[in-house]
Parts: sequence; structure tokens; C-alpha cells
Amino acid sequence: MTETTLGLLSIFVLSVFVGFEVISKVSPILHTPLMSGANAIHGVILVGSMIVLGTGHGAATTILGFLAVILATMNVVGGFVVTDRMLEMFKGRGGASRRAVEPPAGGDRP
Amino acid sequence: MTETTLGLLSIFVLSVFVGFEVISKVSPILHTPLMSGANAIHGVILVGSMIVLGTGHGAATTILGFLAVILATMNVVGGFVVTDRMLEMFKGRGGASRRAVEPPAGGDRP
Amino acid sequence: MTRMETLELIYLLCAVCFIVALKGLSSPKWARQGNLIGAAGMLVAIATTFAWPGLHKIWLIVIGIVIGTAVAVPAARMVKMTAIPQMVAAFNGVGGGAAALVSLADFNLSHRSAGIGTSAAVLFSVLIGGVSFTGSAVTFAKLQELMTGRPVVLPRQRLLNIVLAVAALVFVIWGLAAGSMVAAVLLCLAALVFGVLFVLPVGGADVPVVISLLNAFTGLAVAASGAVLRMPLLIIAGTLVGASGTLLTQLMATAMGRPLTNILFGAITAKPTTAVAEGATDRSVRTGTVDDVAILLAYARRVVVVPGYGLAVAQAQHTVHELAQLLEQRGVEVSYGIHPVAGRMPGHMNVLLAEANVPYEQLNEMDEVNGRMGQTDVVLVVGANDVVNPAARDQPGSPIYGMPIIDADHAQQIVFMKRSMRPGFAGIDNALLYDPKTTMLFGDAKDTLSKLVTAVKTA
Amino acid sequence: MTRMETLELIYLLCAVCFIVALKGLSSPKWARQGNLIGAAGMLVAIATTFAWPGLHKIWLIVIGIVIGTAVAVPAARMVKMTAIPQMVAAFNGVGGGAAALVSLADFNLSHRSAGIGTSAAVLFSVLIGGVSFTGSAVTFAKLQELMTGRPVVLPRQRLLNIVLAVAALVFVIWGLAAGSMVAAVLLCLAALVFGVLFVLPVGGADVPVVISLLNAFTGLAVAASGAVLRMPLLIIAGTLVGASGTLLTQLMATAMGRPLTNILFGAITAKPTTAVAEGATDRSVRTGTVDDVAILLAYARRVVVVPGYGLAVAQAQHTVHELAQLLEQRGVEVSYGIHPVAGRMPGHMNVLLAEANVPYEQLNEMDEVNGRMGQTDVVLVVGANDVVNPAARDQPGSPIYGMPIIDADHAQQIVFMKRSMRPGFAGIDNALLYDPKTTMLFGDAKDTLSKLVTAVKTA
Ligand SMILES: NC(=O)c1ccc[n+]([C@@H]2O[C@H](COP(=O)([O-])OP(=O)(O)OC[C@H]3O[C@@H](n4cnc5c(N)ncnc54)[C@H](OP(=O)(O)O)[C@@H]3O)[C@@H](O)[C@H]2O)c1
Ligand SMILES: NC(=O)c1ccc[n+]([C@@H]2O[C@H](COP(=O)([O-])OP(=O)(O)OC[C@H]3O[C@@H](n4cnc5c(N)ncnc54)[C@H](OP(=O)(O)O)[C@@H]3O)[C@@H](O)[C@H]2O)c1
Repeated sequence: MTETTLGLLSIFVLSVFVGFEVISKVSPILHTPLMSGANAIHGVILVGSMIVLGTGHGAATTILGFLAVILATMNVVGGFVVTDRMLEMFKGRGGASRRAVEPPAGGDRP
Repeated sequence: MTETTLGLLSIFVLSVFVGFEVISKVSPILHTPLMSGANAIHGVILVGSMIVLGTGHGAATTILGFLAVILATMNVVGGFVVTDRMLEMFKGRGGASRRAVEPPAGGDRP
Repeated sequence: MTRMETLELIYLLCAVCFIVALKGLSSPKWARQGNLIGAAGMLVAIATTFAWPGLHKIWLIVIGIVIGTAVAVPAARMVKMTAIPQMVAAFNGVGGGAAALVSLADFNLSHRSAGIGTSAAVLFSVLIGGVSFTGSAVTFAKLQELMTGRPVVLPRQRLLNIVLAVAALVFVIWGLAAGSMVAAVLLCLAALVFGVLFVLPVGGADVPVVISLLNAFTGLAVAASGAVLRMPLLIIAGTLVGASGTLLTQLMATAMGRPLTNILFGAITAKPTTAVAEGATDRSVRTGTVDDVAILLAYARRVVVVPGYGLAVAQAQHTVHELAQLLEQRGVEVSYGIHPVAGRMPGHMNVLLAEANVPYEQLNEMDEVNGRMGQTDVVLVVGANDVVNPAARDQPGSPIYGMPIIDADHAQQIVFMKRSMRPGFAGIDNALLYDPKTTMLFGDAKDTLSKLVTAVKTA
Repeated sequence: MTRMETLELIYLLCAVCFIVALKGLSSPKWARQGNLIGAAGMLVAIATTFAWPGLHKIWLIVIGIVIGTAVAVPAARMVKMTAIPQMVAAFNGVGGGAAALVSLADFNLSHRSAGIGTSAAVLFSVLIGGVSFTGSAVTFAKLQELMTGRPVVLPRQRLLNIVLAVAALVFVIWGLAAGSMVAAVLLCLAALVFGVLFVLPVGGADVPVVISLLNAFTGLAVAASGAVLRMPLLIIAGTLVGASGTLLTQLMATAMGRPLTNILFGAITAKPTTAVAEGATDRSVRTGTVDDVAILLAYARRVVVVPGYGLAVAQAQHTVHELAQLLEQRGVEVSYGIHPVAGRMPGHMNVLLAEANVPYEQLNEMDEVNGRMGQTDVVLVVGANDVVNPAARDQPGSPIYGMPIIDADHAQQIVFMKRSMRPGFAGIDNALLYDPKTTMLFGDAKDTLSKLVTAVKTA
């Protein structure tokens, strides 16, 4: 990858704003699923783990990378599955009650 | 500048999200000042105009760049001044009424 | 850190200022600070640019900035509150023009070597910036009443549009394929013509929505210029405005109760409307005296004031507040019914009444007052017209049909303060003026209100 | 487009999926779709990575992924709803560990040539990732009751903390100055110890807030690893989680009514509390029968059900809903008072009751029920304890002092369903159990509720 340091810094700064803004309207009901979903998302470190393991050399790097792949996979897979299980509970609700949960403004479409 | 095309694209995409999210809670009272303030912000094209004029060469570029500097300056200066004039009107309000205007959630700090 | 990296770092901080500024501007409490933070970021960005490696013609740059400032500051300072929308339009248009010029100027240097990505960004910026430039000029002319506020559809406009679109497409392909400067210039000219054609058919009442849209356009043009120059600062700032402007346009259109496509293309696709309310002028009108109305108000239990554009023209906000205070001292419950598009810009009435120190609690939104309209004794319509026109509910053929209105006709009595029977912004007749429940008080709103204040004092 | 650019473009789309996922997850309507979009983006990102130029040891990678999946899927599928928080903690901890390992592994290759910026990112990622790893392990142990849920302060913990901090600082400087792998490994070890010391003093009731904080930590560690590898995807995703996790932590702490610093460092800085409620056990308790309570409920006008952790343990959500429906058929007004931190995770009760199809309108937030508590005849506390403990209002020395509670003591009658007089999560006595207005119904919540249903039917 050839991004400049300042390019990466810009991406970081903008992501901070997106991260703050995007969840600023969350209802307390969803605190736990949101935390769990976010938890799954940082499992993207699996991509980094794969690259380090797959392009590195030497025993130490291979061992560290292999461990990282295992741990990161647990993070990703477990994270999404557990979040989905939690959210499954909400699905039983009918249209009416679902509408009541929605914030009134139109701005909540993902 | 040496950013890669994909770095710039990432910055663009993230900015789209920031732009949408950051104003999604605006109250109708503020539509016009917000529009006017945003108008001033895109006056940042002045920076581009200065660079094109200052680093370019040839008569055509100089003329185009010089015109761009004038127009962009009008955009910046006029934009901020007129927005400030509009917002000045709101300042007369006391603390109590101001609190009433505020959205209840704590998420509105800039 | 190289000098360039230092510059980029400062620019990034400026970009953060812009984000914080937008965030501030969308909260009543921090709006003013937000604007100042944006201005500070801009100042730093401009000052920093003087340190750009290899920057020449410093004096020319300074002269350009001085000229621009000398034109803009007096204009922005002198403009009357009621003329602010056209001022915003003007400042927006020059920004779009600048974005197009920057791309053209850069292309003039680089077009032989430019990659297809850069060429695309140049052409996009030229196209959108050009549309924004002349489009804003036409909105300015409409709002400043240099031309009619009604939708203007040129003969054969559809054909013209199609021809233009084809031409633009040809120039774009040519520009992309050959990196040709000539194509870019021709595209710019086409964009300028297209900007005019785009805004002409928009009815005056919808113009603010178009200003907001053109504002978003300029943002995108600036972002594209940023891509041409490969500057993150311009990309971030331009995209921010492009995205937030698009959302804002949508919010405004919603407030007017009209889909965006209708606003933009309504006049072109419309069938000639049958003149629904024609011949209504021979209906009778009840004219009241100031004293009649003073008594009506003084003995009412609940009064709703509906301010409109005429209040702004007459600068009657302080007087209306005086009247309201007087009535309240007499035990009358007074509130203001603020239509989201009363006046000539969204929030116009709020700004004016805030200037007159009307307490925020008394400013009710449309839905609130409508809910209690049945229990309202008198609606005092001060220089408003379209926002209480029942045609928006009743007459599907009307240009304002579908716009939510303040249901003044559901109250016991309606008092209109205006100077004549002339229609409002939308240029259509208002049946409510002829309603048996309505009393007309002709004259300038401020004059009439001062007289009312005196009369209520003695009532 | 080069192959690398194609990969980067796909990664950018995946990053967009993650943003959309977070946005979906914060809206009740789109939460589940949001999670699925996130999962889809992740799948694409992982699949794409197999096309990374020069990727070797594919089989080792696949084996790693298979092992990880084989461990995680059953764990995530089998876990009981009540144990979800510790599950989240565990998955978060391994993520932090992976981030630290990735940085270490990359540093192992590059440390001789790494610039100071890269070294700093490595050290940051190792430090934060390590803290998150052992910190999460301790929270897991606390919640899974492998150790006490009470705050644990080691002897001389302050001294230990200072020593560790100094050591970490030395390793950081060493690592930065010399790009030393040894320093990085030592820093990792220090971070692992520090993670333990960081979470031990946190009281069990505050653990979910700490999980959220560690979640944000892992996000930042992943972002730092992304900076090491210069991968925008990791930076975006990690930062998103870091930022939103920080905000979420703040929101959760607010819901518990306790400042974050108090939660994290309260136990270390606290003076030894005088045992305020000791010796209270000899006070008398009124035990009721199911039939008494059935009559009480059947003839009440207004009943508020306050569910708590015990409801989840007993899996009594369906039974309580049955009882509520029965009472409503008899004309009793029933609503649920949901405390934001009832159960073991925020929203725990909402999730459970939604599972039992309780209509959303009946789920009232704390403030709503408190407002009408004076007009409530019976509060039925089902497996809750701390969330109705008046000590949070009255006893400044209490560990839960300052937490907003449901004011069950303001109602006419209180009925507690629990198995014993044992305290709840916070491990403190509840004076309300001894209140003259209180009736105790001992036993498993589900059993007792089924008996109540039968009794109410015949009442
Ligand atoms: N808010 C926005 O965003 C925005 C922007 C642009 C356009 N618009 C459109 O503008 C209209 C706003 O409705 P509105 O009801 O506020 O205004 P309006 O429909 O334009 O009516 C204003 C009325 O004020 C009267 N008036 C003018 N000067 C006056 C004075 N000195 N003293 C007393 N009366 C005076 C005029 O009648 P006389 O001439 O008889 O006195 C006119 O009928 C809507 O059609 C809206 O769509 C809104
Ligand atoms: N929501 C969160 O985010 C979160 C996370 C972690 C901790 N916490 C903390 O957890 C506490 C939550 O308060 P809470 O009132 O919901 O719970 P609690 O204070 O922990 O009390 C739960 C009660 O349920 C009873 N119980 C357990 N199993 C039962 C069963 N099978 N049948 C009937 N009763 C049973 C227990 O008493 P017996 O043993 O006598 O039956 C216990 O007193 C707060 O301190 C909160 O800070 C909250």
C-alpha cells in the first residue's frame, strides 16, 4: 500500500467523526447489540493477520501471525453470530410496535 | 501533493458520510444560516485558485486564475459575513429560551 | 517533516474546523461559534497557502483577494434581511464559477499529460460549476425581481435541453478521449447555458430549494477541483457541502411538501392548468376598521399571529411583538404560528421575531398551531398569504397544491393585514380573502399594527 | 488499474459496509440488516485478501480460520442470553490480542528499517491491544463468576501501577529510539499485566461499561495496526469502533448515573467505607402467599412490573407476559418499568421481553414509571434488586450511590419475587426488602409466576 502518512491521518480523522456521528442517535435498547456489532467489526484485524502471516517469513512471524489469525477469526465469527442472535429477539415484533420504536425523524435510514 | 487516487477516493467517501450525518439533526430554524455557512465553506476553492494562479504560467492560466481568486474571495468573505449577520439575530435570546431551542440529547456539542 | 507535509497537516486541521463549523451551525446554541470556527479555519488555510512551495505572483493574488473583499464585504453588510437569499445565491454562484475556472486553468497546463481520471474530474467540475454559476445568477434575478418570479418555459425548451445534453455529452467524450482544452471550454459554455435553462422553469416560491441545490452543486464542483489538484482539503470541504447541501435540499423540499422533481421539472412537464380561481375577483370582500379589530382582539381568549413575507418587508416585527405583549397583559393567550416557508427563506420568520425578542416558547410550528386552531378565536395574518391559502389543500391544479399550510380557515375569525388584494409569492388568488369569516385591514403592516396598538390600549 | 488498486477499491467498499452496519445497528428497525451488511462486508474483505499479491502459506491461513471458527461458532450459538456480556468480552479480548500480535509480527520483520511513526503505531497497538486482551479476560472471569464480582484492590496496587507505568514508558522510549523488537515484547508483557490491574478494581456492576471501553480500545489497537500495515480498511474500521465505542461507553455510564472516572478508579481512591447497612439482617420480613398476592394484583388498578436479572435467569419472560395479559383482561392497567441497567447488559430486559412479544408500548423507561409511581397500587419486582434499592438515593457511602433507580418505594405496595434474601449484583443489602409495605414471595421467578397465573385465574 502506498498511501502517504498524511493521507492515512486524514482517513483517521474523518473516521473519528463518522464513528461519533453515526451512532449518536442510538436508543438505549440497542446499546448491547451495537457494542457487540462494533466488536465484530474490529475483527477486520483478521485481514491484517492474514497478510502478516502470508507475506512474512521466519518462524517468529509465522507463529505470531498464525495465532493472530486464530484469535481474529474468533473475534469476527463469534462477534457477528452473537450479535445476530441478540437481534433475532427483536424480529418478533409486529409492524405497529416496530414503528413505535423508530425515532420520529426520517434520518435513521442506514 | 502525492496522495494516491484511492486515498483521495477514501477521503471523499468518508466526507460524504460526515456531511450527511453532521447536519442530520438540524432544526428548521437553522436551515438558512446552515446553507449560508456551508456556502462560505466551499469558498475554500480560494486556496485552489491561489495555487493555480501562483504556480501556473502563461497568459490564459494567469487570467483564469486571477478571475478565480476574485470570485472565490467573494464567496468566502461574503459567505461568512452574511452568515454571521444572520446568526447575530439569535444572540439576543436569554438563557432560558436558548435552552428550549436545544435538542434534549447531549449529542449536539460541535 | 517536509514543508509540504507541514502544509498538509495544517490543511487537515482546517478541514476539521469546517466539520466542526457545520456541526455547530446545525445546533441553535453553537451556530454562531460554528460559523466563526469555520471562518478561522478558512483564514488559516488561506494564510498557509502563501507558504506553498514555488508560489509566485503573490502580488496578483493579493490584488485579487483585495478586489473580491472590497466587492463582497459591503454587499454582505448592506443587504437587507429580506434580500439575504439572493445574496447567498450570488456568493454561491461565484464559488461555482471559481471552481470551474480553477479546473480549466489547471487543465490548460496539464491537459496533454492528464490521465483519464483527472480529465473526468476537470470536466465534472467545469460542468457543475458552470451550471451553478449561471443558475445562481438566474435565481438572483428572480428573487431580486429583476425578472418575473413565475416559472418561465422557453418555447421548445425540451428540444433545447436535449440538444444541449447531447452537445455536453459529445464535449465530455471528446475531452476524456483527447484531454482537449477546447472541449473543456465548450463544455463550460454549454454548462452556462444549461444553468439558465435549469432554473428558469422553477417557480419563484421554490427558488430557495434551488439555491440549496446549487449550493450542493458548487460543493461538488469544489471537490472535483480538489481531485484535479489532488488536495484533500478541497475534497473534504467540497464534499461536506455537497453531501450536507443535498440533505438540506431534501429537508427544505419536505418542509414545502413538494417532491424535488416537482419543484425542478414541474413547470416543464405540466399541462397548462385551467384557471381554477379565475373570475373570483367579483366576490365581495369585508374591510374592517382598526377599531373593530382592536376590540375583536382585546376580547378574544386565544389569538394566533401568522407572520409572512409582508412582515419582513414592513419591518413590523417589533410592533407585532408590542401588540402581542399588550394583548397578553389583558389576559389574551397569544402565540405565533410559524410556517416553515413563510417569508423568503426557511427560518426567515424565526430570525425576524428573534430579532424582536419574541420569547421562543411563543413561536409554534405549523403542526402545533393547527392542532389547536379549532379553539382559536382570531388568526391575525400579518403580511402572509400563500402559507394560509386553502388552495394548497383543495385545488389539485394549483401550483402550491400539496404544500402543508396553516389552517387559518379553521379559526373563528381571520384578520388579514396587507396592502391590497394582490396575490403572494406564488402569484395565485387566495379564496380565504373572500371568506365571510375574514376581515381585511388594508395598509402597510407596520402602520396598521401601530394603529392597532394605540386602539387596543384604549379598548 | 493495478491489482493492488482493485483490492484497495474493494476494501473501500467493505469499509462503507461497516459504516452502514453501524448506522443500521443504531436504529431498531435496521439493526439486524445492519449486522448482516457488516458481516457481508467482512466476508468480502476476507475473501479478497486471498488475492493479495505474493500471499503465501494459504493453507496455514485456512487452518487458522477453521480453528477460530470451530471455537467461536459453538460458543456464540450455545451461550445463554444471560451470559452474552461475557461472550462479547471474550470476543473483544481476542481481537485486541490479534491486533497486538499483528503489530508485533510486522515489527519483527521491519523493526530495523521502521520509521519513528511506524514504531509509534506498533507500540501503541501492542500496548492497547495487550490491555484489552487481559482486561477482557478479567471481565469475563468476573461475569462468569470464576472470581468475585466485587472490586479487588491488590495490596500496594498504586505503587504497582506506578512501577508499571514507568516501565512501560521506558520500553516505549527504547522502542521508539532503537526500533527494538525486545522493547516491543517487553511492552506487550507490561500491557498484559496492566490490563489485569486495570479491571480488577472495577465493581461487577460496572463491568459492562468497562467491556464497552475495552471494545473501543481494541478498535484503536486495530486502527494502529492498520497504520503499521498502511491499510485504510483497518484504519477506518478500527477508528469507527474506537470512536463509537468511546461515545457508547459515555452513554452507558450516563445511564448508570456514574461518572466514568468513578467507575474505573473509584475502588482505588475510595476510603474504606463504613458498613452502613450492617446488622440490618435482624429486621423482620413479611412473607406472603401466592394467593394473597394474586388477590392484591387482581383488584389493583395500576400495576408496574419491574423485571431484573432474576427474570432472565429463570427465563420467566413468557410467564410474566401471560400474567400481565390476564390482569389486563380483568381491567388492571399493567406496564413494565425498564431500568436501563436492569439485568447484565443495557437493553437486556428489552431484548427478553421483546422475545416474549410484550408490546413495545407497555415497556416504559425509568422516568416514565417514576412519574406515575404515586398512583401505582402494586409494584411487582421480578428478580430485580439493585435497580430498586433506595440506598442509591439515600446512602452516600453505598457503592451504587448516585445511580438513578426505579422508585418502587413510592408505590402503595411492593411485591418481591426472589429466591432468598441474598443481595443482587452490587452485593449490598436492600432496605426495601424490610419495608412494611413489602411482601416477599420466595422461590424461582418462573415457578412463582406460574402459580400466580393459576391463582389469578380463580381470584
Ligand atoms: N421561506 C422560504 O423558504 C421561501 C422562499 C421563497 C419563496 N417562498 C414562498 O414565499 C411564500 C411565502 O408565503 P408568505 O405567506 O410568507 O408570503 P406571500 O404569500 O408572498 O405573501 C406575502 C403578502 O404580504 C403582503 N405584503 C407585502 N408587503 C407588505 C407590507 N409592507 N405590509 C403588509 N403586507 C405586505 C403582500 O400583499 P400585498 O402586496 O397586498 O401587500 C403579500 O400577499 C410561499 O409561497 C413560499 O413558498 C418561501
Ligand atoms: N444492565 C447492565 O448493563 C448491567 C451489567 C452488569 C451489571 N449490572 C448491574 O446489575 C444489577 C442489575 O440489577 P437487577 O436489579 O436487574 O439485578 P440484581 O440487583 O443483580 O438482582 C437480581 C436478583 O434476582 C434474584 N434472582 C436470581 N435468580 C433468580 C430466579 N431464578 N428467580 C427469582 N429471582 C432470582 C436474585 O436474588 P436471589 O438470589 O435471592 O434469588 C437477585 O437479588 C445492577 O447492579 C447493575 O448495575 C448491570
